[in-house]
Amino acid sequence: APAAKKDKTPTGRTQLRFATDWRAQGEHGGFYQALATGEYAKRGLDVQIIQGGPNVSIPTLLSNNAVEMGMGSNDFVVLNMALEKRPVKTVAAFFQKDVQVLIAHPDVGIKTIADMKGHPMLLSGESRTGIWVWLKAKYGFTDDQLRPYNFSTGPFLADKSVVQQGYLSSEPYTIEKEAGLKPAVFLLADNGYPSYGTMAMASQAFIDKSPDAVRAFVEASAIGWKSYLHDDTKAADALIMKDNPEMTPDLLAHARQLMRDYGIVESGDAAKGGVGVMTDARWEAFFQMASGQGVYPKDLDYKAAYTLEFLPKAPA
Amino acid sequence: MTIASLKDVEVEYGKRGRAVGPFSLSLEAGEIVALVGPSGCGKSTALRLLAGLEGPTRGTVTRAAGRGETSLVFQAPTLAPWLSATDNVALPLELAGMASKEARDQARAALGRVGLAGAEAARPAQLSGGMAMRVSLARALVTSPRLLLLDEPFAALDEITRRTLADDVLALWQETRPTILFVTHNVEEAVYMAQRVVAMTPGPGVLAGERVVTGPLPRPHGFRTTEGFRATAEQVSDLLATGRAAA
Amino acid sequence: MTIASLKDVEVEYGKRGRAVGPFSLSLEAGEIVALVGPSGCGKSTALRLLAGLEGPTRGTVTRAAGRGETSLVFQAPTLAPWLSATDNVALPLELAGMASKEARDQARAALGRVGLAGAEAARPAQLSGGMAMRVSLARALVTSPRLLLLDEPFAALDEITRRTLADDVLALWQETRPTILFVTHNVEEAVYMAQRVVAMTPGPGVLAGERVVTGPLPRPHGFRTTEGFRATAEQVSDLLATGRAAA
Amino acid sequence: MRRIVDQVAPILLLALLIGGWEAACRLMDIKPYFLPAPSAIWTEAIKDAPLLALSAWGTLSRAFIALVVASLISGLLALAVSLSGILERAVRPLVVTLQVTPIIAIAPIVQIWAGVAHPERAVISLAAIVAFFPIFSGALTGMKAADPDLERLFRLYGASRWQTLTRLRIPSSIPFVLEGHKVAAGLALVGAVIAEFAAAGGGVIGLAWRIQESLFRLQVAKAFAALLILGIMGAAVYALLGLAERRILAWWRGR
Amino acid sequence: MRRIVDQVAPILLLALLIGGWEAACRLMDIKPYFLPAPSAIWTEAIKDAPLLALSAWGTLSRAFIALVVASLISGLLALAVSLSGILERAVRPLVVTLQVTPIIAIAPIVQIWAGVAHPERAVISLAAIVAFFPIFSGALTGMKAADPDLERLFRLYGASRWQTLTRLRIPSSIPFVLEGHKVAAGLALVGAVIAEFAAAGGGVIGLAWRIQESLFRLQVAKAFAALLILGIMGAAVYALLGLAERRILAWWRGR
Ligand SMILES: Nc1ncnc2c1ncn2[C@@H]1O[C@H](COP(=O)(O)OP(=O)(O)OP(=O)(O)O)[C@@H](O)[C@H]1O
Ligand SMILES: Nc1ncnc2c1ncn2[C@@H]1O[C@H](COP(=O)(O)OP(=O)(O)OP(=O)(O)O)[C@@H](O)[C@H]1O
Ligand SMILES: [Mg+2]
Ligand SMILES: [Mg+2]
Repeated sequence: APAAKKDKTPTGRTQLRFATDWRAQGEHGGFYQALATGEYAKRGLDVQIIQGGPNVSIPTLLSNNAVEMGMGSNDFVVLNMALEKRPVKTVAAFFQKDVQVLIAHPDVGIKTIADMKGHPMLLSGESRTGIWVWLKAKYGFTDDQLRPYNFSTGPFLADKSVVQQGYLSSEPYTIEKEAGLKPAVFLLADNGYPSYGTMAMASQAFIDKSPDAVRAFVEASAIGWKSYLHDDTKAADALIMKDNPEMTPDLLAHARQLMRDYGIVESGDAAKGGVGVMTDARWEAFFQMASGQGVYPKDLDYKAAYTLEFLPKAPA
Repeated sequence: MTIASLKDVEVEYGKRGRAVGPFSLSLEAGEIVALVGPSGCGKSTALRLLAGLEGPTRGTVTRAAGRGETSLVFQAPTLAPWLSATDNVALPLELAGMASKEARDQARAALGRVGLAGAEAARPAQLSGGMAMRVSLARALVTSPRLLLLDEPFAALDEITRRTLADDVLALWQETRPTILFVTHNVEEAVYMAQRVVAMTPGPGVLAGERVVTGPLPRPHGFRTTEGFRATAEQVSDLLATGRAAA
Repeated sequence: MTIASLKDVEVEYGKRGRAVGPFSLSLEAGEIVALVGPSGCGKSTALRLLAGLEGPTRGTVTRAAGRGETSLVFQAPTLAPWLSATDNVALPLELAGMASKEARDQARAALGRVGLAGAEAARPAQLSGGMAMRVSLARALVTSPRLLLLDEPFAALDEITRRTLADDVLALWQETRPTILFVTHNVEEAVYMAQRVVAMTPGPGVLAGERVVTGPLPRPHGFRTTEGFRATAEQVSDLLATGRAAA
Repeated sequence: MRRIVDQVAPILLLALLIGGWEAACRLMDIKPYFLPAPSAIWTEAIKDAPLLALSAWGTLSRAFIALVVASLISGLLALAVSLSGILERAVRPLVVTLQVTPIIAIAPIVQIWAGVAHPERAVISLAAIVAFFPIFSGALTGMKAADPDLERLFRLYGASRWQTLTRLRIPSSIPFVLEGHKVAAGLALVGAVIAEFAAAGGGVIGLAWRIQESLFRLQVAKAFAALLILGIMGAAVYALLGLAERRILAWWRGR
Repeated sequence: MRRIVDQVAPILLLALLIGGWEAACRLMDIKPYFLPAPSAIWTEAIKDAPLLALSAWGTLSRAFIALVVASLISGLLALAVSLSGILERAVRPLVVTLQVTPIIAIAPIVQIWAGVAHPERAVISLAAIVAFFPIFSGALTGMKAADPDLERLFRLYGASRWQTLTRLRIPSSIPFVLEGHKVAAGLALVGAVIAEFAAAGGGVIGLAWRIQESLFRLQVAKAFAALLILGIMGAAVYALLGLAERRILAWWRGR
């Protein structure tokens, strides 16, 4: 495996490849902001953001040392690695709320997630091993509702009874813009879904070799996130649009607005512990829910999946 | 009435230069003409031109026999490997719209006439060279064509089979009076079967000359030993020899 | 010394029953044998057995000529369509390890000998039937084989070319004394070229008889008109006729 | 004796290969998530056997239907097209376009057409699209590979277009059509799996879900076990088709 | 005159088809996100032309490299394999397994082997895997399609295995190998796109991204514009290969 053979780049900084879980978008804004404002460079890091996609497996990249750090989309991803004893640890959680939503047609009488029972539900493969577990546990949904989701909302629009998964800033916006339909949107996190979103994970090899770099990355990213939500984002947005030409300022502004409105980054423990914070209590809550559903054995050492040691000091 | 004719035709194949001609040949209704000439002079090409399978580079080709009225025996058997001997022979009949059962009956009869009773079910790959050629001949004869073009039909056959088939073709001619042009390397065969023997020169073949064969058709017993037969054969051989010498 | 022999061989092809035999034939070193018989009697099959291309259903085949010492002319030309005439003829030489340039020079010479100077660059598809057969013959002769098996090599050729090539083969024999077995339908050719003529019966062919041809080899001028020649040819024709009658 | 060697040797070779793989995994301490060892894959395959068998059967049966559909449609289209040069020139680019269309891209649309309630229909349609082209192209190439002299004979005998087609071109195309099917069978199988990835929800039981779920759960050996089953099915289908090809060609050549 | 009709008629037919599609979309008021009208697709294609051209070029060049790689490797493997019946029986099931392996499933692993910094390598490898099989199978079938009498002659002349291979089997296989390439070219193209879907993430500029991103944003017309480009490239490549095939076969047959 072509692991980082030379960990110093020509600039003398530590090379750090960070793999995201999707094409560059507003939800990656904090990292791009840190890059654009030089927060990483300032701390001796030469960060390269590698865009992901629907079939890019960050755990695989990380556990084979193909990248130093990567993004974890939700707690399932993290605990799956613990289950398989992958040498990877989660070091920070930048989204206190996962941005997964469920979307329904506005006029079919779905007022709460519970009303979706019996409706065909478009879920991606990954979600079927993720949020579906929680949905079944909490709402008693059944597998015969499952339909495949290919990241296209066409099938949803074709059939009014269908509900589907989505990403807070993406699908609802797309549906409204292209089909002129304002769908009913339900943020799972606001209905008790206990997972974090957009975490930073690091391979054990990298942690062992450059713990300071990990700490520096977490710190710089936290600053980047705060800044992306509140300061001027032109430079970061430019980087995003360079990486992903399909992105528009419009879309980015929309995502930023939503992240602020829903308190994705700064709500909950973050108010006290700062951006990026994780707590043992929150991890335990998620583990109890998932293992209660039989996804994980009760005796899984889930604490091996994360570490709190790189978290930034709580703001005074 | 002229059934088919070549007038000053020349054939060129790409950069290999002229292969045949200028050559003229006219076939009158109901006559039997033999075409002889050295290997590579253009006999097969002339046949293909008359059948309309190819066009000449220069010159004109006319043909009065319509589609489905011409039969051809290629120099190689050219059978469909996936069809039995019977089905190969029945093919032209079925193409002309005859019911399969009747066509196959007629095909079997035709195979019997060329001495292949017993090999009806065999595939081309299971036949000897001479047998395949006879299947090809049976296929050409079975449709009772108006114009019959035969390219060395008996070359792969032994003398006895050869003579039997020659008499067979003459008998068939007696019945339906088709126009027959056949290529042969056997001068005696040419003289025995044809009313007229046309000889070509080597190289890009042109007319070396022609001889009319006198005598009744079909040939009476012992025709091959008559003085006239010997003399004509001699003359044709001379035509070929002088044509070759001139080239 | 026996170069190759068939002893009581029989060949059966699947459910079509016995095709050949029981048949025996033995070729002594340096002799020229002609094989004649009606179409479909098994001449080509006998040749294939002797060449070791097929095995007999029953009986034994022996061969003293090793790999690369036997040459064969199939009844059909069997040329590689993607090679020019020269390359087709040079092929056995190159397979035996000769340098390409020399092989092609020899091939061109061999083509000249069979009257194909000028057609060296032509592909098989551009050759007439007789020309293709002559390329095949040149390919068989070019390696100076110990055992030469020829299946109707001259059938597609006109009389003059035929005689020239027959004399050519005899001249070659004079030089290197290969053992030659050739199939022909031309009784006079058989008697002219061979020291011994073997005749087969029709159907599943068995031996109809054989005749030794007396007289010097290569044949003196005018041999075809001698009394001995005529008599032997007559005898062979009779063998064929009685063989046929008996079947 | 010779025969036994011929039968055993390939198996030995395969065993050697697998042994080497296993040894490499153990000696070089290759992490199972980089490349799982054959023994680990085998263990998973045995453990999951009933479920894998069920999934494999689902995929195989859909692939089979897709192959039949592709074979029929491409055969008929090739026929229609070869009756008219104009039609051929119009249809060929469309068919190529279909071949180069990634089924992942059109899965959502096919899903809509097939109806969200019938994912297996969508899977079969998509797999048939993948398997379509080799048969079509083979049939077209084969129909043009007829002996030109036989073709001339047909013209001479006044055969109609239809007669030339059914009695000359179709029989002539058989070797190429068979080759097309050998390629298409594998494509139908892998197409069915990709289509399952793309268009089949939990409602359709197939290998794709086994693979995908294992990959999401980071159980690489389990995913490889499913791939192994897929490979075995593919090899078996190919071997069967190869056998059929030999038989049919022997009949076709008449020996 | 005849020629002009032959040239124009297919275009007319295509135009008719497209016209029908357009009419259907307008008259039946089909929503653009179910099936966009040709005019809408065209508009998008024009609007995005520079970006599309860039993406198309990326995909095409990778597909081309993949085809070349697949052609070389499958050719060499077919050669090696045809020298030994034992090797053939051992390798064939492996190759079929490779053919039926969905590249989506092995994309993560190939990605690591190729190195994340080189997504285009992963894409090319995966596309080559997809394009591999038809050429390999065609070469193998073709090498067995040699004239049996020529084969006997080679044996008679004492030709070695290697000589029989290079001077008889390879030339004999040409028609089948060409057919294999015609199928493989399309597969390389669609394989490149699927590989981009699967392995490229955002780092590689290609049509997959255009398609996926557009579908995700429900801009179906935009996605179809990309598919249109893909189809045009596929048809062009196929036409070119068809031309090459005719030329090469004419040379091969010697007329
Ligand atoms: N397709 C072709 N391309 C190039 N040259 C050709 C082609 N077909 C025939 N020729 C040439 O045309 C000439 C005449 O060929 P043709 O087959 O008519 O001879 P032929 O008189 O029938 O000879 P044979 O008695 O040997 O059959 C030959 O020199 C041959 O090389
Ligand atoms: N592959 C085969 N399958 C079945 N029968 C065959 C096969 N090959 C030859 N035969 C049969 O064997 C017999 C002898 O064939 P062979 O080719 O040896 O005849 P031949 O004497 O050379 O005839 P010709 O003079 O016509 O070439 C024929 O009856 C033929 O039908
Ligand atoms: Mg000829
Ligand atoms: Mg024979």
